[in-house]
Amino acid sequence: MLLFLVFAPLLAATLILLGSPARLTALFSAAVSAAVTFLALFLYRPVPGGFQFLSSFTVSESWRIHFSLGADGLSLIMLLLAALVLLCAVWFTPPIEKSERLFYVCLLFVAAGAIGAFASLDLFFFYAFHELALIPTFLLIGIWGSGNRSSAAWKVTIYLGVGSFVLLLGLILLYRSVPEGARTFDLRDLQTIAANGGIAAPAQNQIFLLLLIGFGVLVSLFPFHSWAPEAYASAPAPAAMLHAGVLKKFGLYGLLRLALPLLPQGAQHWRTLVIVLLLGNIIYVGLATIAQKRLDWMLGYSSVMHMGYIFLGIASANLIGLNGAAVLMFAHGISIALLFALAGEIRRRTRTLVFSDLGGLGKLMPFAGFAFGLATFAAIGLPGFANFAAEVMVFFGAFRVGADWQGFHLFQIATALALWGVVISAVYMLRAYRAIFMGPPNDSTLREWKAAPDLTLTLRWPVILLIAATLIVGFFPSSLLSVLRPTFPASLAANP
Amino acid sequence: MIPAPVLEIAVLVLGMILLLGEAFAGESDRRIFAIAGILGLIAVLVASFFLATAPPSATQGFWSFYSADPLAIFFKRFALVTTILVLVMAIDYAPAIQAGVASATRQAGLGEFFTLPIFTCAGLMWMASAIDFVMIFVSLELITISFYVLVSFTRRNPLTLEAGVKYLILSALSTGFLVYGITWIFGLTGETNLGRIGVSLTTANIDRVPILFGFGLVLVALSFKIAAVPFQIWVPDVYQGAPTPVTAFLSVGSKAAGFVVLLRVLAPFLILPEVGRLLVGIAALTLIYGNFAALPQSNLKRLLAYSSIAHAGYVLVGVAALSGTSVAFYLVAYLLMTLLCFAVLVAVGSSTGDQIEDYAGLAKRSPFLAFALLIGMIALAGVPFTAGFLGKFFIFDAAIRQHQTFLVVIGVVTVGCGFYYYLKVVRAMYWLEPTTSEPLTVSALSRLTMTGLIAAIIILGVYPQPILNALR
Amino acid sequence: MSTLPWIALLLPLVSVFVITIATRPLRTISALISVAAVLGSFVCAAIIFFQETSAAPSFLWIDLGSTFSVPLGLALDPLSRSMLFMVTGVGALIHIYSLGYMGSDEGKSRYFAGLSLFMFSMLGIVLANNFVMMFIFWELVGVSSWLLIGHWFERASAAEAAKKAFITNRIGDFGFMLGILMVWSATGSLGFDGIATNLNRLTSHPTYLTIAALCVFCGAVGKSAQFPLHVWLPDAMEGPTPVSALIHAATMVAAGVYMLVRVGFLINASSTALLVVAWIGTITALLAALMATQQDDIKRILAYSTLSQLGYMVMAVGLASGAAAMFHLFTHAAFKALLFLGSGSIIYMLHHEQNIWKMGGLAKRLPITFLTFLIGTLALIGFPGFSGFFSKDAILALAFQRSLSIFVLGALTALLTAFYMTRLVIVALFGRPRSQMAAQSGESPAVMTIPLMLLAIPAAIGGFGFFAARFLTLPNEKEKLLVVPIVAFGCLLVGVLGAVFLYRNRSEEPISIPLFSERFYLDEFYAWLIRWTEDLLASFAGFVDRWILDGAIIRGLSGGTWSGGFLLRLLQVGNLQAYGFLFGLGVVVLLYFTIFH
Amino acid sequence: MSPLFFWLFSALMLIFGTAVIINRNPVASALSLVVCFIGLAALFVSLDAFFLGTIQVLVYAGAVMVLFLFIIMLLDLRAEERRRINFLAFGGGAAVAVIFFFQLYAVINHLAIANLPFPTLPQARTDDVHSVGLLLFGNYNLPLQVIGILILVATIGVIVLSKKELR
Amino acid sequence: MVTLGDYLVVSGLLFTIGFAGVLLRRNIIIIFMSLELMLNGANLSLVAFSRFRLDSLGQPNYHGQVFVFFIITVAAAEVAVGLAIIVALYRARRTTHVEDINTLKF
Repeated sequence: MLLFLVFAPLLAATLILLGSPARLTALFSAAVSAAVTFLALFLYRPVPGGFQFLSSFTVSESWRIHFSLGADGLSLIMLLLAALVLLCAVWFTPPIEKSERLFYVCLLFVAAGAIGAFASLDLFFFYAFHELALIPTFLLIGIWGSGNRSSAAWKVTIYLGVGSFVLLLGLILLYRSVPEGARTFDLRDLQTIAANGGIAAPAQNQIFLLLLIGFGVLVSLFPFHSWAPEAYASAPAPAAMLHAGVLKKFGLYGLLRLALPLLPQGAQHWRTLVIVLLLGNIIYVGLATIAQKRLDWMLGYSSVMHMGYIFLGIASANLIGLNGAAVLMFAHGISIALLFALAGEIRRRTRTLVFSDLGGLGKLMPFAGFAFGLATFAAIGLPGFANFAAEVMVFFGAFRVGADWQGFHLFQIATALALWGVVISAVYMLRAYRAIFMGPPNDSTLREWKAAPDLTLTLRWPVILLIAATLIVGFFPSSLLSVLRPTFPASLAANP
Repeated sequence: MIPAPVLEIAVLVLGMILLLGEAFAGESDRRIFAIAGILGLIAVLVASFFLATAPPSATQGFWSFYSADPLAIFFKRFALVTTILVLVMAIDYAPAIQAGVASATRQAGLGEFFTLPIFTCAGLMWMASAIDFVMIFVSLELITISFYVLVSFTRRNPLTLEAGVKYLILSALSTGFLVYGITWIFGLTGETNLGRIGVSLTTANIDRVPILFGFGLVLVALSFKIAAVPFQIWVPDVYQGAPTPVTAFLSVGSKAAGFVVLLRVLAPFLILPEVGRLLVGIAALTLIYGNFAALPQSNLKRLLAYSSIAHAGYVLVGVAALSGTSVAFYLVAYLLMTLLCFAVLVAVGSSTGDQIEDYAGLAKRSPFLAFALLIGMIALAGVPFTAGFLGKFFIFDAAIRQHQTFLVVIGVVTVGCGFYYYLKVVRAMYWLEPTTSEPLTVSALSRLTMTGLIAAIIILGVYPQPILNALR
Repeated sequence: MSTLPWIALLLPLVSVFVITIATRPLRTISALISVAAVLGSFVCAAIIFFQETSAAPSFLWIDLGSTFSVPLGLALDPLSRSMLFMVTGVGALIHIYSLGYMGSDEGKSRYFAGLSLFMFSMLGIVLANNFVMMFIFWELVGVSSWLLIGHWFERASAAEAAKKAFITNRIGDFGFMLGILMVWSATGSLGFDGIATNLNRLTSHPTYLTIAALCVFCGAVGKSAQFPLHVWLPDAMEGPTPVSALIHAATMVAAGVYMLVRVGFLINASSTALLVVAWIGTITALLAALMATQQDDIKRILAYSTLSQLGYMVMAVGLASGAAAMFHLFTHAAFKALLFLGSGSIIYMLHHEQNIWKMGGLAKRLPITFLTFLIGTLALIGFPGFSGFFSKDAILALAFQRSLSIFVLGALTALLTAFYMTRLVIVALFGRPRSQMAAQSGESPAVMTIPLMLLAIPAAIGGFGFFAARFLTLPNEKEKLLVVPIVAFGCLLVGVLGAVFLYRNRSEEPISIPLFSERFYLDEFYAWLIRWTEDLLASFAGFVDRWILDGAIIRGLSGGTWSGGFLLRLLQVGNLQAYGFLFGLGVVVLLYFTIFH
Repeated sequence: MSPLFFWLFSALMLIFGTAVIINRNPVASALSLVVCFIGLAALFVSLDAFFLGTIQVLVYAGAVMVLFLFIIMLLDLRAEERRRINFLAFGGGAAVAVIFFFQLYAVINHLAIANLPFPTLPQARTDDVHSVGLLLFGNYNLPLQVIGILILVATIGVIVLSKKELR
Repeated sequence: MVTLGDYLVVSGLLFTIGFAGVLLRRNIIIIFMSLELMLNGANLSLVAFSRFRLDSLGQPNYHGQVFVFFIITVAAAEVAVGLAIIVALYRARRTTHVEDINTLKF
């Protein structure tokens, strides 16, 4: 089943290259993938005891690299996110003027990379699949991007390329840290080894730092974030949706999957650093977001900022925080994809995303305004949306770490500041909404936008799909939490 | 079961038959000789899988010069594959040869152009087996001299000649140092056989300084062959000026042979601590120079030259980390991806040019070629699911295992540079609009070859075990 | 166990979904659905209220086993039951009133969806039995208020006001959430009952307790528009008038007070917190009253009076009497809704004219509106016999017992209240019409006047014990102090007579106190503060990120690398002799490092 | 073995070697090279390497140098006209050469066996042509074959590179 | 008495002279001659080593001399090919001066 999921986009890409109708094929494969993901979710039994839907092929005996796929709750949720966003991204793709085939192929490759990474149980393929998306992203931004696409494409590619090599070093060190004979890239075996204390503490510190930097670059952890706003601002909407919504979660997924369970002491050791950096994301980047004067840049920055919350959940390393982080990954993926999709549609109609040039679009595009409003609410974490449930868990999880009567310690201060970040995000999101949809329309530009109709019915469906997803999770977070239950061991409950 | 030395003999016989045939062929299409050469080499390649086990190396006689250990066999096959692919390219390149060799008849020069690589191949194969400095010297010179000829082959083209002269002088200079270095090593140990040199280095109470002096000079010559800093200086000019298939041959065959010899020569000298340090330094400089200087390049062929220096740097990291497997795997990956790039270069360059801007919009003119070059470039850059990535993976692993933190850091930085300059080509092909819309045609053979190379790059990028097994 | 409370809660939500998904284009049907939903809720609330149902099933919203779980459960004590009844009742009336007031509005569906969403959220706050659930609805109330204030979003002022309201509330919520976290981490419980049980864990750490209580209070400061976060409420009058009536007068702003009463046990546990709360309430009451005296917009005057009355309620909470606060909350809900709807009726008939100086003589043209408005005014200024008198008296009596300074300020506020309300009535309703519209206006349609009349009843008699006690636990004053009502009545007389004296037959403002009319320049101060703190920091961060971190460091690194490459490339001069030299240099250096180093 | 013989021919060789690189006229350089090689051959003889001495004269001084002279004549190269000397390049090159020699000298100084006196050979010494020949065709058979191929390749190369152009 | 060191110094000088010629001269033919000087310097060292380091039987180490033979052969072949290239260069460019052949650079 996972094999199918991983290879469906690749197969579709190949078919498109061979000449089958691009959009149709892509849409069909995405829809089937989504259906299969739902099926997998349905078939998944949230019982303790590891991964399900296993399949494995040996690639290198001497290195013990296997192509093995498997999923537990966390991966299933990420797969669901990937499938949903892919479907919507493909659906949302406007008519492409140049090289339509290539566009869909790139899109499918990005998705395949994400899906593959989430479904892999072998660190080698876990890493490799993520990189599969690198070049398609480069092409997507470079060929079909807008604004300063050239600089954006270079920056994101080189930044992520270098970042992932740092990550690779971390993974190799991890591989090497295990005594000879037990060395493996298999996640499950490594977990067993780590559980038995097979990885020495100094090695853990080293590896965790490398993984943190490597994953951090991929997730745009402060101060390695400066690729993200520009890239997302320039990328075509479907690419931004997939990248910001799904692919970027890879780094966080990696931290949840690898760094914490395998290197608990390392995580403990670097805790303060992580907190400082994530506050950089929340406060510093949050403020920088306020200063943005264009929607695309603002969304790019906001997606960087929100990573801070997920990091906070991860850093808290207890059951509440981790569950929160996992749900927040899903929630943020959906909401940011929705925002980028709508921003892309607005750009297509108005040819600008500069706040001062926009205004009063709510009258012209009521549906877009409505949907954007919901996405805004989701992004700033209002109840009813998945983001809220997740953020609440993150805050509760983080606040509890090391709490005592003496006053506020590291995590309490961090939580308080992160809470302030919620205010910041309300400020910039509402300012943006106010500038774009509310207020009197700009007379001079209004005339040009007469030809700016609301979203067509076709385009409304993916929007509704995404909104429905975030609402359902927001109303019933248990739907995800029950799936997640076996992922985070109960032993974490004892964590401070 | 075939004894190993028969392989070289078969190659030589093939070369001579073709040479003779060429002399009597009159005005017929010379490309038939290339095809024949390719088929013959494929036969030898197949035969190389049915070798009899070689006797252990002797103290004197044939087996004191010639080794048929797995490393040797591996690089013999490597040489054969390289030559086959170069010949395929040469067929496509024939028009440029005809234009470059001014002569009485249309077909003149082609026959030699197709047969010389076969002799070079024999030299490469001998070199893979050479375990004695004398043998190393003669086979190295065989290769060098045939490259003198090949590099300057299209002598009507002044650039080619310029490249030929630069290669000639600098290569001869390096030969001088090689000889002098061997002299010193011989003088101190009284031996030219690497195994016995190793023995005398460990047992006898030997002056370290003169030995190191000799070794240093040998290293100069070998660095020259593998294009390691500071002896990389000839590479960009010669690569750019030489006929493209020759450049490909030079950058793969000659370099790989240099690495085999380096691995063999290093073995006895590694007990000297200075050697490891020296290698680390050279590797670091090579990485930095190759990758940094490639950044501003605008000529694709020259870019590949710098990239070839850069890759020599990665392989040297593997050498410095004493990991033969990773070196061999990297070289295989390097062979596949470099030859793929050169194959596209031959197909496009002959009609359009070598500047990167000439590749603008290649995706529109020929999606297949653009895709092939895309794969080549991302493989060179080290993107996963290509052999290039696994190569870097093994190299980095080896370096980490040996705690070569310094090299690893430089490696990561230079990988970033690599992304820039390789993707510059991708950018040209896919982003930019073509200057001409004239479609490009690719011959069926080239198309087949490129498809094969692409497949090999991807398959090895996922399933490296065949190569790893071959070196067991 | 009864599912009735759940039905009451969820009916408006259903209405929201139905309107959004299905009936958006059908405006009238949307409106009717919304009204039906709120009426349904009201019926349920009435049944619950009279049958005294006390339990409802609960669900786990977040379930992480024993570690952490957030239940969704309903608290059905007398407090919430009566609040439920009041909220649905007032809500229903205002829904009906809106049918008329918003009858021809383009965004009617959106409006009614917003109203329903508001009802849902408000009911949620009322019924919540734990902090997280309360916070959920707390936030939702903020959303619906944003929606409704910004209903006429093409108007820049409405858009700004909506944004301001939301963000100001968010600032309060920041404290609220922090308080919740602190309380939770101390008591390990989210439910109000659980916290009350484990309160002793908190009381042993007074500082922590005080901070936690004050953080929780922050939420109320935002929602109930207490000083210093009161600035959003007057601006919120940009919304349609029924909205002002419903949420910015009767219910939503009361949510803060309700919440404080709910967690009264927490605040009561810390005397410092109590003191702070009381003084914040007092300051708000006084400042708002002062500001109200100089406003010209009928709705703004009412808005400031709302602020002022909320100040009384908070003061009552700070004086440790939740009962008094609730009493005033109830009476205030009735008369303030009445006043707002009355003003809405005026505005509606004057084609959205809100300046009182452009009105005049309306008493004759809108008799029903006038009468009801008068009842509301009398209740508000605390005229003996009207509802406001009793509840305000209760609070003042408390203040008199506890703190004389608060009492004095409270009495002063009462005086001012009488003054500005009389001013409003005299200028707007009496005298001669001062504009065309005022002269030609007629009475509002029945759909609007009937709610007025219905609301007038509780506004008039709601304060009498026989009526109020049905709904509330009245504050039991130990000894009736005669001095308090006397002082209050004195203040009232001074205020009323002063206003009559000043404003009779005036056609323009006779006195001008810019400090009051410009609201103590607090908005300007906040704008200045924001510009010089947050905006400055933001621009700074934006600048650093764009030009230093990305521009200088990242681009500098890449540019430096590129230039390095460019320089290295220059070694390749093309001259064979130079190559020879470099080769030789290489040999020498290599030998140096091999042998001599 | 007389030291005089050694120093004489050493001086001859080095002086004419220097002349090779100093002479402005290529013909003069080539002729100096011939003399230099003859001096070298004499030094070979002084080391009892008669065979190599002979080869040196025959192959180098004979064949190779004739080839050089032939080409110089063919190309009609006269004495180089004076070009502006690039002092930087000159100084740099000279410095590198001098440094290299000092390094070499230091190594030789360091060499323990450098003071080895001239060993006398036993009376029953074999003829060096005999010994070298045996080794060459016996032990060194494989390299010899390779050299054969090398010469074949060189031959082909020279033909290819200098075939006359027809217009 | 002449020592091994003397021979080595002399041969080293010859090698260095050749090296200097390569570095300093700008006529390709003379550079090529200088390269021959270098090879011959190496040859002298080889022969000296082979003569001074007798083998166990007291014979000169003829292996060194065989190597010299190989070097001479290779050098001759190299000269032939090299001169052919130089001739071709001269035909194309009418120069044998290194400063005139610098089209390929950077």
